[in-house]
Amino acid sequence: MKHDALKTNTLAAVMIALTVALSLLVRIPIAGTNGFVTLCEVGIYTSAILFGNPVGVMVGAGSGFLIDILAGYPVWCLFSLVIHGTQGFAVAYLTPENDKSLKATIFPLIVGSAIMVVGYCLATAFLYGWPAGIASITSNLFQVGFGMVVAVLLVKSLVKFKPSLT
Amino acid sequence: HRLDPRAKLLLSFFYIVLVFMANSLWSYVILVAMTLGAILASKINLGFFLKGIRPLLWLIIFTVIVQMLFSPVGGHTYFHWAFLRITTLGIITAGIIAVRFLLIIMTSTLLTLTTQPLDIATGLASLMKPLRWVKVPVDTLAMMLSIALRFVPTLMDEAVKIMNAQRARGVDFGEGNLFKQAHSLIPLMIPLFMSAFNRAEDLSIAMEARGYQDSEHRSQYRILTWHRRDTITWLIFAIGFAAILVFRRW
Amino acid sequence: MAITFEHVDFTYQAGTPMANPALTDISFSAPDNCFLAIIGHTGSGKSTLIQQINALLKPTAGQIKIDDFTITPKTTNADLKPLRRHVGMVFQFPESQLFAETVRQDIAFGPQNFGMSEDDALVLADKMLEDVGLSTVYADRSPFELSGGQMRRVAIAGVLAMQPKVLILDEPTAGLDPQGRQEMMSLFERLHREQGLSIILVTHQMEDVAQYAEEVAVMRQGRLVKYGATREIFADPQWLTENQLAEPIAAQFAQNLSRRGITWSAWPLTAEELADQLASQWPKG
Amino acid sequence: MTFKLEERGRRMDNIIEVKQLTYRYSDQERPALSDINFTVQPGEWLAIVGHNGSGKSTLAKCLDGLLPFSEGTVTVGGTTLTEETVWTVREQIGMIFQNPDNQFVGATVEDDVAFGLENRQVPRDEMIPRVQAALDEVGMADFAQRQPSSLSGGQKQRVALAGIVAITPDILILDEATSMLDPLGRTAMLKLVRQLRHDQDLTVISITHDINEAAGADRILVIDDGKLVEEASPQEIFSKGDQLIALGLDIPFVAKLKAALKTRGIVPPADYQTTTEMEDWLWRSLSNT
Repeated sequence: MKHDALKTNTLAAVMIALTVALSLLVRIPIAGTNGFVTLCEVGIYTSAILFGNPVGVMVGAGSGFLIDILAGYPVWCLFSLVIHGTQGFAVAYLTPENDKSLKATIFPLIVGSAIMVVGYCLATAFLYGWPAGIASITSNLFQVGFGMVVAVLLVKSLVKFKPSLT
Repeated sequence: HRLDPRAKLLLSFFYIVLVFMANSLWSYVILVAMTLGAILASKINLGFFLKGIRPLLWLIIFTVIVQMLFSPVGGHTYFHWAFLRITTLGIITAGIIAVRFLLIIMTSTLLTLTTQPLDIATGLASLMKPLRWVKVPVDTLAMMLSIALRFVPTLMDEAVKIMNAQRARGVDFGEGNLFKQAHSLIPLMIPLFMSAFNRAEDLSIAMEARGYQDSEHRSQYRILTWHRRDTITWLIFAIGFAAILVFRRW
Repeated sequence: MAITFEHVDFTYQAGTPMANPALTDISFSAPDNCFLAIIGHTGSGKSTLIQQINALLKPTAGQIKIDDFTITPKTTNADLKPLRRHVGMVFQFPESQLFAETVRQDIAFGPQNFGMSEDDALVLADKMLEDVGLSTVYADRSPFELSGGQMRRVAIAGVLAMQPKVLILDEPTAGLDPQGRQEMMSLFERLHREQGLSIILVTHQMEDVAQYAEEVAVMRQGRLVKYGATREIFADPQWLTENQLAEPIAAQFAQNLSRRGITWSAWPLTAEELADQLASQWPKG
Repeated sequence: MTFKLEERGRRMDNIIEVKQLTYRYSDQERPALSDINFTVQPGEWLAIVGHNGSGKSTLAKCLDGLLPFSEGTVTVGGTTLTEETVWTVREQIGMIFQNPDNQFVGATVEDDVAFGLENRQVPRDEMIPRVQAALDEVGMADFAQRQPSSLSGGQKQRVALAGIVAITPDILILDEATSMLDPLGRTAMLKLVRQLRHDQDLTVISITHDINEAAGADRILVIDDGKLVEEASPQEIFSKGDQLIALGLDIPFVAKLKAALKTRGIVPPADYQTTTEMEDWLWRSLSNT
């Protein structure tokens, strides 16, 4: 009477919803610029580290897609689906299953962040030319950096509360 | 604008390709005409479109200026200093980029205002159906997207509630440097994640109790119907596409 | 702390096309050390009203005075921190705000945000845990290992640890079993009586209102339609029915008996009061 | 002990039989349920009470095969619950859970009502009238296109009921389904359940703390610490007065009043249970002077 696939799928769906909700709700301005940081990476990284794949890739792709649709950038939704999906997949794939410590997750997080920054740089350059692509790098670096810090802090606590997660 | 969401999704993807392919004056005239035509057909107040442009204004200006300063050699040179120069060709390229920005923003706004997110998700799932042949669980993904959409407002409400509770306990959200802000988010994020895990667990039990086995063996209540207006819009776009290819400078 | 509302209006998303008036012209004055119940249907503005008292929402017009503090539409967040320390807020299902690694750390979180040293806060946390009726053996546990009822007590201890003078409770017994409800209500009653805490209780439980509240505010569609002593509010059964508010069962019972000709010196609101009056009229022998 | 159905002489086979059911959560030493035995007759309304953590909800989940118990048997409508028969058993049971938010699957009201039908692969042409009829039945037809976030908790639970009406099960299990609702929502929901039970010949099992909900039942089971400790009619259970709190129920007003009178030296007769009976007695006693 077990139904593990359903559990995984509902978990991924709710984590997508959480990532989207946080991204739409919390926007932290970056001092000195008129850009802002969203919490999209926090949801993707935390889900990917805690639950591995397929949750990681689903949360990345699903939330990337839905955020763009809900926030008013539908033209971007397919790019985001691919970029965030790859990002989530990479972090989930590279994180060891039974070690969620900072040491074990820092490399996956850096790879995931690089994928996101480079991915959006290329997509922006494709649409608007290379100056716009390069301009995207700074704000995206803030975004992934912030996401990594919060995700690491969060994972540290969540692992303790739900020993079953690891 | 009551097009089938599948038509809209395909068109918007197609549109990006078009914007990318267009590189001559005439091709842009056609694109702008098509976009304006779509906007007029939607009968939406132009103010909304201007609102969509505002947040990206600085990025557009920055891109245009940089694009101009790093002009390629071509046409008349107006200004030259070290490796910076402004040329006719550069101005044209910058102009094209600015137009691209405006077109894409307008199309985005148009889509957002005329389509329910749920329809876009259903549309995406429907378009992905051929992927079934390569064993992609398309129906499961569609179901998940729909559940995710359904939970977004619920979790937003909950996030606001927890933020208020922690604010009442003296947390200052949105103050201090980025690291401080990251720290202040923890009392919000931990309860929110824990609650999301519980919701997912409850939801899977409820779905099972309601007879859900897997997404492949189900009938569909919500279906999309392809109308004649979808075909007509497609034809218009196809003609536009052909025209742009003709006027494109190869 | 005495609380005074003067012509308070509140509109969600004021100035946008989605503006949605939630409170209209609210004026009342609750004395220091009060036990005030706020009743009314879901959506009548109760929750919005209490969030004004610790300025999580600021009025769009009018002002609120809480002792020396005055909240106006122009009050800035920096001015509000001292106020929030004095007005403790227990939200609905407050167990959803727990986050720290141990129960003790969670309770100590609020006081530390308001400038208490970590050591002092942790000592205080143990005391608060006992105050809400939990043994200190729970202090080192993770809050997520506790039962729902215990989690709620920890959350309440976390608010009490800020040593507020006013405690706002938004349906604090929702979802608890009857025993849990009873224990929770007697906890608040004790805090009110022994520590002189002002209590503002939002509830649907008329029996609790009848038993504990000294004053009642009745909300309807964002307006304060009645404010007065508990007995006054329940004295008019017809008005209550018109406003779709239930009477306490004792009052309904007394009302049925009065139709048969039994008279009451004061309207009984609880089984105890009813029994008192019956006993005084009881035929001797 | 007598039950209404037996009195009427239309005794039928039990619709649910639970024998020696024991369930243990994998991370806990003590069983959450131990050696539970009971039966339910068709058309009966059975209330299961007990304080929080007593194992009531675990029991409900076991009946629907949502938790894999290792010892004992559960038979529903003649089918013994096993891994192979679980879907046949679930066909017969509609379940409503405590939190209205966590069981709403569809993105709109009508999608949610259709969810159970989709799972049963009902053709679309047949689904449309059934969804409509179910929404009519619970009075939510005007809300068909609405999204769950715009509904109150009570409305969400009514949509959940519509989802169950649409699949026409024999048994309805309410797992503290009214505990998160306000009094109006709760009354409306109970009224609706009574009506549905009547219209559709449902057997109802309600797990509850609410005294009004329990009062409507034909029979009450009391669970404490994972064990079935009592099985009786509401009248018998409610006569327990103060002890009810320990069982996870409120004390009925009449019992409270009797206790209060006793402390004042007035001793009411033990057998008066309803408010009307109590009223009559008080009036007679007072007017005899």
